[in-house]
Amino acid sequence: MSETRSEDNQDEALVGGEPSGKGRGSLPLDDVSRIVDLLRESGVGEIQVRQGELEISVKAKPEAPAPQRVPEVEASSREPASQPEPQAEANGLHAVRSPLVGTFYRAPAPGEEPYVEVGDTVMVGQPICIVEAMKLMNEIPADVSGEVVEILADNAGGVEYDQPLFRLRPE
Amino acid sequence: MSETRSEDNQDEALVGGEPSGKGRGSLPLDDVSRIVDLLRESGVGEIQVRQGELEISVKAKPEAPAPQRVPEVEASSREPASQPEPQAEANGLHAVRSPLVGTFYRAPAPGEEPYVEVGDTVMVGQPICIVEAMKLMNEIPADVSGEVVEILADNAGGVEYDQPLFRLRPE
Amino acid sequence: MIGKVLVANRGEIALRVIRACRELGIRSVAVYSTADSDSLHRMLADEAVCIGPPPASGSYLNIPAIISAAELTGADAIHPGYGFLAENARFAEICERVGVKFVGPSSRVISMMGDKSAARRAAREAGVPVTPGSDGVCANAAEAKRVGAEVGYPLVVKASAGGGGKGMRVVEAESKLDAAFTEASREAGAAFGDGSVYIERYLQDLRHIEVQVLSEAGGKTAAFPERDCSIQRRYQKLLEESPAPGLPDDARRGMMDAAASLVDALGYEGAGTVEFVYSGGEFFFIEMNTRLQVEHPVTEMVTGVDLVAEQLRIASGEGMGVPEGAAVPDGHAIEFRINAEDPRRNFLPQAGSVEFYNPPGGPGVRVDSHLYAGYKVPPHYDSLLAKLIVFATDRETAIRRGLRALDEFAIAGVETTLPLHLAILEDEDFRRGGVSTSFLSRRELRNDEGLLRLVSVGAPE
Amino acid sequence: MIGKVLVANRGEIALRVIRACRELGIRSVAVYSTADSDSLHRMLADEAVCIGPPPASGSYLNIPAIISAAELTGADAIHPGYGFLAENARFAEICERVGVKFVGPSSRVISMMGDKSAARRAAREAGVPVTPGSDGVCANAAEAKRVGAEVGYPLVVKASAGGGGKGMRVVEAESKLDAAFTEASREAGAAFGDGSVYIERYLQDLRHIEVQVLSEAGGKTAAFPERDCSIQRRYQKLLEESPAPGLPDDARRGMMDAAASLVDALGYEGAGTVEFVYSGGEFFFIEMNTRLQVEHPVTEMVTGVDLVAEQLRIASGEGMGVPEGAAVPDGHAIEFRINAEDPRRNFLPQAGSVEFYNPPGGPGVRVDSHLYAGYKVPPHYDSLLAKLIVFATDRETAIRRGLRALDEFAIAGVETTLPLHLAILEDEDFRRGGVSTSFLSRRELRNDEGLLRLVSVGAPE
Repeated sequence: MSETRSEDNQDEALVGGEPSGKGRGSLPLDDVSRIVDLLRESGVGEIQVRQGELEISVKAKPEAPAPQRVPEVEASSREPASQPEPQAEANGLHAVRSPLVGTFYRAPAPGEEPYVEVGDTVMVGQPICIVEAMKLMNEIPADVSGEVVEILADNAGGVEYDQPLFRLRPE
Repeated sequence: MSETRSEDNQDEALVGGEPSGKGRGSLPLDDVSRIVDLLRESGVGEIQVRQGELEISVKAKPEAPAPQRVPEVEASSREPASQPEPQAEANGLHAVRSPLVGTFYRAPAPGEEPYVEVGDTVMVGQPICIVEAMKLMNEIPADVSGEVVEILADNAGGVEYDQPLFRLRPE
Repeated sequence: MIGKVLVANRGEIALRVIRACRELGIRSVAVYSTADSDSLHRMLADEAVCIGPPPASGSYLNIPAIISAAELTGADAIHPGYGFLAENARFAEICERVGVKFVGPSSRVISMMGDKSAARRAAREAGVPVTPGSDGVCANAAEAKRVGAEVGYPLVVKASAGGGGKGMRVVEAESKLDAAFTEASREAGAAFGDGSVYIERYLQDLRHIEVQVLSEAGGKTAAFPERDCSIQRRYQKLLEESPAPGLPDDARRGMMDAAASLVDALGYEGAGTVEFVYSGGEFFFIEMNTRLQVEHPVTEMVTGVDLVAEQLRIASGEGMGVPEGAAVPDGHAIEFRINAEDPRRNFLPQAGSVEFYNPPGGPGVRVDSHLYAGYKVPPHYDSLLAKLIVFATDRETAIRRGLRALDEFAIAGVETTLPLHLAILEDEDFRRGGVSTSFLSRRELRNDEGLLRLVSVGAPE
Repeated sequence: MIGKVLVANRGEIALRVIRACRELGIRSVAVYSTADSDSLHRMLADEAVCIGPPPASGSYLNIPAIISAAELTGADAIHPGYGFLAENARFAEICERVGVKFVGPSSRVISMMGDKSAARRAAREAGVPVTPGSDGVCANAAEAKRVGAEVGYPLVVKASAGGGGKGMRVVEAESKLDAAFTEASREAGAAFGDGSVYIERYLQDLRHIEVQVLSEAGGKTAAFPERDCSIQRRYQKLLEESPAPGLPDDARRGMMDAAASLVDALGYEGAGTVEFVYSGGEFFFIEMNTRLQVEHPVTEMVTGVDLVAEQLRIASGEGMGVPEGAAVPDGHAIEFRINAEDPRRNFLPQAGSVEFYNPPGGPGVRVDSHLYAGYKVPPHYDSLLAKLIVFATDRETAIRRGLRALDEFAIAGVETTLPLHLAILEDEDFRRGGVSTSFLSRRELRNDEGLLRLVSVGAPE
């Protein structure tokens, strides 16, 4: 991410209660843009320019150091249920996660209708499933309002803490 | 570090109620571009220039993360004699290295004059010292012609394979 | 044999149990908090279930989550390791109720031994010597004074539900008993929710010596050669060894027999440790830990017994397989606890990334650790990173092996107690052997050209 | 005691010797080539000297450089490890001449045992059974035929200076002897600069069993329980264990006594190994290795003896310290050689960077290795990366421990023989025990969903 310092300054100026346009003019976005291009083309790590009141600082993204990992072949564990699912969430979807370990039920009782189906719209606080643990039926409410896009857990199957249960498209 | 400092300055200017646009003009992008080129060609890590109101700072991208090393504190070994000495060689000097393990002598025999002194000029192939191993006296020739700038090993001291013995300024 | 064991723990002890399961052909289930999703115990178990958020209260102490994980994975048994729920009688009781085998003694025994005055009473009834003191809880300061007149001063007021030095006061003279009694009781109430205290003779220059036991609950019982755990800092053990240096054979036999009597009297099942203080040739019962201990490997090294495998065999209802010779120590073992604490900065706990990790190898070296290069030490749990255990034919060789292995042990990124252990091994009194529990408190750590050194302060021992 | 030892080797065995030195209070000097400047042996020794360029001929085989390094550092003794100069009689002789103690037997004994026909003669004279065959070198095909008529067919023609299968021919019938004799002699001449060959009865379904000895040269001699090294690939040992599965006690005693007799007859000094073939209840001398062996740790695990420490004690002129019980194996040990070879690609040697390294830990696990995360395996030397040794009370437990530890062993960046060892431990015949040296050649490696599996091919054993 090419962070620009002048952006931060803008915020501070606004917070400072001096939203006056006096002397500030518009941001020199063309200059910023050209410095960003220069950084990318040159392959250098950082460029800072300051002239009088103006200061522009552009930094390259740090190289992602390859994280040390235990090689896959050595690990016998299952896929992490608790890993974030950036794909879904980047798409603007929201995952409702299990707040406890237990058995997932879509309906309040055997033979009854499921709380929700794909396509339903739910409100914050509306129960959308049950996770049973230690013989206790825990109703799990939606934590955002929106449309049910996907049901991720199997009825009567086990779920881990933090495992995504539903994907909602928030209103 | 200049980052935070200039930010503070900016803030102070705003707080000080002097948000004058004076001296903004356009940024000297040609200068920036030339400094970027200079950085890349020179291989240095960072260039900062400041003149009056103008300040330019360019940094190289950080090197790929340093390889995992056994931390120094765990290792009891001496400094590597065989490490390259980039400093010296970057200065255009040449290191004559020991081709074998043994005892370093500056003169052909006890009581005789040393083969060379600092300031002497030597020719390729000219003997410049002896390394004794297994009672054999091995005359070590200069492998470039040039001026003797420094004598790196102690007379009658031990030298390792590949250890720098002399620094020469090649002709 | 049990078919599947849920390991209700993390770190090195979770690995220890998972390893034993694998060697016995038992499937293992790891449970982990979201802070431990990159942990080795999760990766090496056959199955793994995320049970809660980083704070232990929501995960490793979360009984419903753990029981649910056991039910979901179909585990027949739960091994609690040490710490967390290992001595939680309610947890053991819930396991009993839901029909999952708790690897350890019954909830009744855990509960009794968790109450220090009840434990003292049980020990006395089993003929085990206990420190002279009150017969159970002292109701008030007046009763404390009567007891004090019998056992003499100095004496110590201790929390019945206590541990770790909390709710404890040493009293030099009767005039100070009232105040000490009130303070100890208040502190105990705050720390353990139970203000009951009891009174014991205060023993000086004592050594902490403990006896590992295994018992089949009404069947065979085995007591093993002792561990000396006198090297402590603020009641935390740092270094343990077996056998105890210079301990006379009759004292060893005495403690082993006493431990076995207590265990038999309790109808104890599984592994446990009977702790004694040893002072001036006498030994007295302190408490019993109804679980596996951190320092169990030193016993394994000198006896050749795999204590965790035996726990699992006993829990399976199979007979334990302890060879005859295991009652006599063969060789000498020392364990070093490598904690993420900076000995140069008053043992400040460390968290962060382990940038480099290379454990020592070669003969007579065992390492139990969950570390790997790149592992992040989370700030939520205890500071134990690794246990280094060295073994040799005799104590002197074991110490030299320890120096060698500690010196080789490479951990970068977090400060550890490695340099403290090197300093302990260089200490003359330690090398002579048989130091008391005040060993570390009577010494200061000095920085000697980058190396740590222990320097005696105050009165000699 | 010797004050300073130069370790004329690299890799895990250099570390092994440096560790023993440190534990004995002896200073150590590492020598290293420029390819090994980041090696652990260099970092862990007290001193280190760079002795030459990457090719072994210029460094680890460079006698003047090594002797000079010993002189420069004031080393009293040189430990040659195994390989490189360990069985080079000239090197031992030069050490003797310049007054540096060579840790091993005299150059005379090395020289004699290095000549296979001389070694056979020495064994026969010491009353050690040798495979029926020629009395030393066979001068020509005609003499070979006379010997063949006595020992019978099939027989084997072997290079006197040989090893590793070079200059060796199995002869099924007399009609094929002429050609085989000529070929073997030519091949031996090309490979070893010495075309002399000898003849032995060809034994089938044989096991490679060897006896470790220690001797004070005219003083005490100790022979230890045997190692079974029958798991080989192209005459390279891959897995060794002690004791040999199913070996009758009288065969064990017979081999140990034979080895001790030979060593006493030779006036042998230090550690050595007498190798036998064992077939149908009989054993015959093959050769003697006058040095420490790669697989020495399995003997250390079942006897409790530190063989390298004993080598150094003997070289120092101190008595060796071998306990009585060491003549009887206590428990069972297996060593796995983890080589940088790709078993999925015909054991192609691997070089490159070790990106991740995490050796297994826990009870009964020993790792001897020079690896660390970030280490670069140089292409110049042999492929041994690590030795994993597991120890348990019995063979079945040791095998299960081996499976557990191999599975935990994490090496990324280079392919290794780890999956091959897992396949061997899963093999039914191996688990039954007592397989012959043709075990691996009669099996193929199959890829079974990513895991390797051994599948029998050809005739059953």
